[in-house]
Amino acid sequence: MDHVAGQPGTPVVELVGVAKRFGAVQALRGVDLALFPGEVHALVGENGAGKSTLVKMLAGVHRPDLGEVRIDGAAVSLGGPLEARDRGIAVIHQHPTLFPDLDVAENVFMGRQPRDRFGRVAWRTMYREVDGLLASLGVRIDVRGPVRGLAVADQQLVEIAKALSLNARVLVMDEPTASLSAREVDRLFAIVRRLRERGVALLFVSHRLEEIFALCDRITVFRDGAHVVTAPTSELTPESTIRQMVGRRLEALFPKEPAEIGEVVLRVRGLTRTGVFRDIGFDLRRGEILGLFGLVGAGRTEVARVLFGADRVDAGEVWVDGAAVAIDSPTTALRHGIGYVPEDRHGQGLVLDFPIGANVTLPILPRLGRRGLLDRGRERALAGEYAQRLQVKASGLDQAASALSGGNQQKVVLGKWLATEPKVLILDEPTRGIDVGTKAEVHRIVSRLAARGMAILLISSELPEVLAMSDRVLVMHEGRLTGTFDRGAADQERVMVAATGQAAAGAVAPQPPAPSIGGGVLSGSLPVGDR
Amino acid sequence: GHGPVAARGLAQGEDCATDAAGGGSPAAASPAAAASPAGGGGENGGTPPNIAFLPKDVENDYFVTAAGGAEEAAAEIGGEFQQVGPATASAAEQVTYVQTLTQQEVDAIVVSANDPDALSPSLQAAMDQGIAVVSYDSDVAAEARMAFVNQANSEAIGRIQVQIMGRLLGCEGEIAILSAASTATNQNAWIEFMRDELERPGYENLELVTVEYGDDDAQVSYDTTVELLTAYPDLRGIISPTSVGIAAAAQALEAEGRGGDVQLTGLGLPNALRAYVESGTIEEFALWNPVDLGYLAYYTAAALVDGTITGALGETFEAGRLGSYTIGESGEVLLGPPFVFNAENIGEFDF
Amino acid sequence: MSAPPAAPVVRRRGVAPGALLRWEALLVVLLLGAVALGAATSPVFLRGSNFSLLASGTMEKAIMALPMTLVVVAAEIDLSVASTLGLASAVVGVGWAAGMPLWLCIVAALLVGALCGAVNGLLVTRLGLPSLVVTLGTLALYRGLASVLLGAEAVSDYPGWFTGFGFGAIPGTGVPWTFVLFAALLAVFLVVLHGSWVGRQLYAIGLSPEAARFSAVRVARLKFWLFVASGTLAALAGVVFTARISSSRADNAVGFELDVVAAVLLGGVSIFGGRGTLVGVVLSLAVIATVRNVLALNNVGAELQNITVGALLILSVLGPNLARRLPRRRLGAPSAPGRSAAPAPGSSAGAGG
Amino acid sequence: MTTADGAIGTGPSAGRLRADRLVGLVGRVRELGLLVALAVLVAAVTAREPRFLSLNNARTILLAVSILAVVAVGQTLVVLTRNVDLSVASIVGVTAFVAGDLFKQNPGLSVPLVVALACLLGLALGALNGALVTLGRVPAIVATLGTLYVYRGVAFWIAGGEQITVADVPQGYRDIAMTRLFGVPNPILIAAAVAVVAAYLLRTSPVGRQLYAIGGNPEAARLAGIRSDRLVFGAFAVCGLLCGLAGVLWGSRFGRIDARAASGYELQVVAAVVVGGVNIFGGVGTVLGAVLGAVVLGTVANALTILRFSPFWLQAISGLAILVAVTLDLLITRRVGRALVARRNR
Ligand SMILES: Nc1ncnc2c1ncn2[C@@H]1O[C@H](COP(=O)(O)OP(=O)(O)OP(=O)(O)O)[C@@H](O)[C@H]1O
Ligand SMILES: Nc1ncnc2c1ncn2[C@@H]1O[C@H](COP(=O)(O)OP(=O)(O)OP(=O)(O)O)[C@@H](O)[C@H]1O
Ligand SMILES: [Mg+2]
Ligand SMILES: [Mg+2]
Repeated sequence: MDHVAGQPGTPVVELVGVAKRFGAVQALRGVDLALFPGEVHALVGENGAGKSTLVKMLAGVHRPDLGEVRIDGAAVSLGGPLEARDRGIAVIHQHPTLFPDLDVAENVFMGRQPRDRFGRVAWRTMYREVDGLLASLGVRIDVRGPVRGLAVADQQLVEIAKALSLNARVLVMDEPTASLSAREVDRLFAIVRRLRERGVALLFVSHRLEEIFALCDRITVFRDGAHVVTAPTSELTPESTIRQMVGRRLEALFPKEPAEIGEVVLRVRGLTRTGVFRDIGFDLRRGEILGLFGLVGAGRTEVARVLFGADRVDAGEVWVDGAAVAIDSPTTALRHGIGYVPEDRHGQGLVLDFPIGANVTLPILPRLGRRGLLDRGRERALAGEYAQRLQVKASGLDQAASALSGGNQQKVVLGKWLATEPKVLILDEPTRGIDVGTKAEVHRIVSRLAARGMAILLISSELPEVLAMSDRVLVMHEGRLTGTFDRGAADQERVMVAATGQAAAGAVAPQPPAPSIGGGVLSGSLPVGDR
Repeated sequence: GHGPVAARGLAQGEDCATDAAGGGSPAAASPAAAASPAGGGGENGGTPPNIAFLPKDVENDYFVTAAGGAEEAAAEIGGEFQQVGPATASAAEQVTYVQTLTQQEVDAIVVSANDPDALSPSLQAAMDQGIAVVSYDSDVAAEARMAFVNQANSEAIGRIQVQIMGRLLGCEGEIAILSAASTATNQNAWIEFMRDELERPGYENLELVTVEYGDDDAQVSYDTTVELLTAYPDLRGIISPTSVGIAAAAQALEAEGRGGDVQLTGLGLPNALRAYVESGTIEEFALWNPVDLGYLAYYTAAALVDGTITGALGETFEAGRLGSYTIGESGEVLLGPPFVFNAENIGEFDF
Repeated sequence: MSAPPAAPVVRRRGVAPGALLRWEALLVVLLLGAVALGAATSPVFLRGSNFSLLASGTMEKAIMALPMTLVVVAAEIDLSVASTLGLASAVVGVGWAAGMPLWLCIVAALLVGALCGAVNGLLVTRLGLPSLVVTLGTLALYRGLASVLLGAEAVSDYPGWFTGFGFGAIPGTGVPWTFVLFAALLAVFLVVLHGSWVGRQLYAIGLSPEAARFSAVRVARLKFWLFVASGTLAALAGVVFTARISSSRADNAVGFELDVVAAVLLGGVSIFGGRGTLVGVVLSLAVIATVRNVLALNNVGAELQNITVGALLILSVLGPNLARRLPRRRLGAPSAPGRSAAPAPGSSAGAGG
Repeated sequence: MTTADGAIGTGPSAGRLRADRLVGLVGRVRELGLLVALAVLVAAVTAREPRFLSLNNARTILLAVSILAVVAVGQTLVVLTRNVDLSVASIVGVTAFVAGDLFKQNPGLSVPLVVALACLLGLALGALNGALVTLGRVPAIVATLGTLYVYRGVAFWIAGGEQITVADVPQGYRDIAMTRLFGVPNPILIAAAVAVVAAYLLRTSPVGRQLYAIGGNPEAARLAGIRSDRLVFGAFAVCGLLCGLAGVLWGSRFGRIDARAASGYELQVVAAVVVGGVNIFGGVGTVLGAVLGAVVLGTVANALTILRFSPFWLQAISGLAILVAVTLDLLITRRVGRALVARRNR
């Protein structure tokens, strides 16, 4: 392998020719990777390229089928997470691995709590240390409170504190920034840089290329479980990296097709869920992509859940096609033609153990057969049609959804909702954790759907995506709408100002400009609010 | 030695009851004079009988003891004996056992029913197949068996316990009954007669305050006893017509330091209660000899199998060392009156 | 490469067909083994009348096992079935004793059973309490109500046609009437679980209640009706039981719930939901009934029968597990140790309502 | 490292900190709620029947639940790890019978030896459960449902219809449950000691904390390097040990033992644990709660007798009590939790 100039000495950790197979999936096919002290090493690749598998190997969770792990040049067998930790490897996993009912400090120190001289847990010491750690991350989280109920970002920060507390020689981070806000990301990066100066070797997995180019010294690209290239950041550009990742040239990332915007399909006024969001109102029209931007925790998902009937609302009204509706369950939402692609693919989007086909047809099963019986022929045909249309990469409709890569899983979820032929489709972070190639595909699909007249509410934390894809952008901050921008008027800066709540007073109208479609009943300042 | 059959220790005149007639003391339907020790069946009837006992449950010491008598009889006749049954008293399981025994084509089924009606169809089916059916201890519907070996009639059993309690308390005070499961048929029959006995003149001051159920479970019986003491501070006596209940109640009284203060009587087995009789927690309790019950039931079944009797009124047969018995009303064979155990005589028994 | 539309069938169960076949094959082997043992050790085993005995004694449990299978597939459990049975039996008894026509008593019992199920269902779906806890409470409650209704009484003297139904067989065939009833119910449940969208949704609920809810599956409603079905059929089993032992008592069928759950689990239904088939459960019922029958015919007492059933239950899971583990040990990522009772904590979130 | 120059969490800091403290309280609130319920219950019953509130009756109640409490402590350990042990009653039964049988077969055997053997037997049976669950990967509910039958069957097998009566065991054995210390019966003291030790260890020992971690998130526990299998095995073994101890108390207390001893007890044990606020899905709950749960159930049963309810109502009302307790617990927890979220987001 090509050692890069400027990397002194031996690597702290080295993976040599490691391979890993899960059933039919060859997750890693003999890859090499070396981490040197004092470097931040990026690992990129499409969904399912094998990044997390490699991370788990370093964490002692998986053992390689072939090849070996070397630490300080000597081959070792990492028998379990404990062993990896003892050898100085700390890992922040892609999905938070916390204990919801234990307090924050215990979460950080679980399995290695400080003890007093009787061997008891030294609670005070523990609280003090964790307080210090979180302070260094610039967050205020009560270390005595349970993790349950913390926002996702805070949970991620607890994860980070946990890894930092190990004072490890190697720090592996699998998409640590996926749910962090820009400020938190900045702070994390500052810490990463400090650790680099101290000689820690860092492996950084992310789909956000701008972060990688801002932070990392070297980049390794995986494709389909194989090593493609390792090079200093200076020798690569985002474009070339993407090309290496997907193995082909990429068309436009945000292919927005022009669409004819029609009448209002979904009208929302004064939507309030106490303590979560307040007074949300907007109109969504045929053929329109309405972006909903905000920092993590702004309450966008909550709004979507309410519109989909997954949560109850305390006040507010919703009209579909001009008729007031009460959406009390996802089934009602489905009946009114509202579909929802949730942000939590694994928990909410898919029945992971179901095959692709059964996932696609799950919402429409009652319509498919006659007298309650299943019509397997129709079911297969329909599932096949959508799998085909969305170009799901799979060995067949029988493949379990769990065996698909993240991007393909997302396509299955999309296919599931397209099969219901919705009027309104709510997409919640449809491209989070999805590689660039698939992302472009998803964008193209969304764009084409809008062009065919579907009304789309696109929730995303990725500003470029929102700006490029949306006809209009709504911005939320701490549970309130703080801005509405037309496609032309929306630029990065103004949207961010709204999203961080700096625009606070009156700079933007909390309600959309009153469109007088559907009789104009709802124009002007509306009698919205609590009732 | 084997227990005597006559009611010793209870003299007629000591009852609280003041009425002359009354349902009073049990008729002394005692066996005829001792006869030939060898049984009536075996020799004259070809192959030795294969007789199965199906008690309410096979874990109850009472039935285990009775099985000993049956085995003794089997050995005398040269017949086969087996005891099968549910681990806990369950009518439904007994039905299955009856059916299984029917399949196995035993010569006779001797059953103590958990439910008089539950077993009827299956027992009738068994009789249709030519199997002799005898009930003992707890009867089934009359048409579902050929004979019922009654340890002592319900009336006698019920009344004698009240009579003992009356005597122990000098005919006055609050008493409670601690029964087995609320659904136990023979318990309920006895309790009816207890109530009836308490109606008689002379018992005006003996007040039954409650009937509780210990489910034949040591823990439940124990806890219930203790709670009774709190709920009824003036409680003077407890009657527990079940061997599990009386033992648990005795244990509870001793643990609470109320032994002798609150009188306890009922039905129990000498071995299980010996310690309490010796410590004075129980002065007297009643029972018949379960060994003899099993013994007689086996002989009755054997006599039915070899055709000596058919279960008709007035038929007589020999029951080994117990002598000769006569079939009474509706196929009933009465072992004899209950027996009262106390500190003086308990040493003579080992079952 | 994209998925060809004509790809192989959409599997109806959330489980690899191979694993499924293995399980059911295992049960068939067990069944054949038990039959062979019975034929070898008892001259009466293969008689028609013995089948009648074997079948009739197990029908109440079999009837309750049908909805229980669906309940467990949906990652819930109903421990109150035996108590519901007892309560239904008590209702029949009280009604009959009060001079109501028997058919009316039966209808009333079924309604009460449905009501019992509805109470379970409401507590589980409305409040989001774990079904294990709810039905543990109603286990005591319903049994207690039965004993309040009947007290120390037992009601019997049921008409001949009724007890004949519980006890007798179709003339000349040895096939018990109750078996006919069960077979009819089985057919219905087979269609519901394996041939209808409701069944598919139940598997989805069992595997991931959250994902099912977000796929517009009416999780709470389905679960509610599932409990109602369970209660109703438990009541029906109560009627059958009453007929078979021609007696209503407060303690009828105490402890049956564990036998029913054991049969369902031995049938290969995962306690975590989402896996298992009715075919497996029926096979498991047959295995248990046959094994008990063979042992009973050989005069093996109930205690050893219970040991056998318990051991079968453990071995049926342990055996395949050990076999699978031997070659796969190295793969790491073993399933989380002992996840026990049904679904994950969040599972009842679907009940939000 | 640097100090924070500003909070970037999701909410304003001061309010959040206070709110989070309250969340911490919820854990304690669960037991507090139960205590309040118990107090209300006692007050209501006393109002109708003053005799209910007496030292004597308190002793009666505690004595009646002491064995249940010992087993409930063991069950709590298991349930915390997201498992369940349905075989507890069978273990109690087997050990109670075997202990008595040892005396019966070998009169003159030393009491401490028999007690130790019974506890060891419990430990072994619990360990077998643990092995099935951890090594055999049999779901706990399946494994222990199986051993519920098997252990009980073994008890029947050993007993063969025999009973142990008071006459079979030495006075020294009976004294274990019969003697009192300062007027408090031994079983209560033993149960209290078991509960206190278990509660202390669960709170202060690293292993105790790890049990919570395993139940709270098994996957995360594995990643944290916790040897889950070993601890789950240990929890089952200790539970078995406590069942063995309970078996000794059982035999010593009731005198008469047959193979059915304690059958069906598992449901009461699980009920006590659940009423005590221990989450049946693991990770949440305390020993104190479980013991309180047992006390509440025992108090209800006691109150019904004291209030001279018909015994036929007893079971129905106990069932109702279970449902009411878990429902109240849920509503309280939910309300507090919701208030907190709302506050946090302000
Ligand atoms: N435990 C597992 N069992 C079966 N297949 C697995 C398992 N873990 C990973 N895989 C499969 O291995 C492949 C590589 O997965 P991995 O999680 O390493 O990808 P990744 O590069 O981290 O993707 P992403 O960017 O979506 O996180 C995928 O096809 C995935 O489905
Ligand atoms: N599990 C939870 N428990 C309590 N509160 C929560 C939970 N999840 C989210 N919240 C609160 O709800 C609000 C909005 O939630 P959420 O973080 O999902 O918003 P969002 O704008 O959809 O962000 P994103 O989708 O980027 O995660 C936040 O203030 C958060 O604190
Ligand atoms: Mg990954
Ligand atoms: Mg969101």
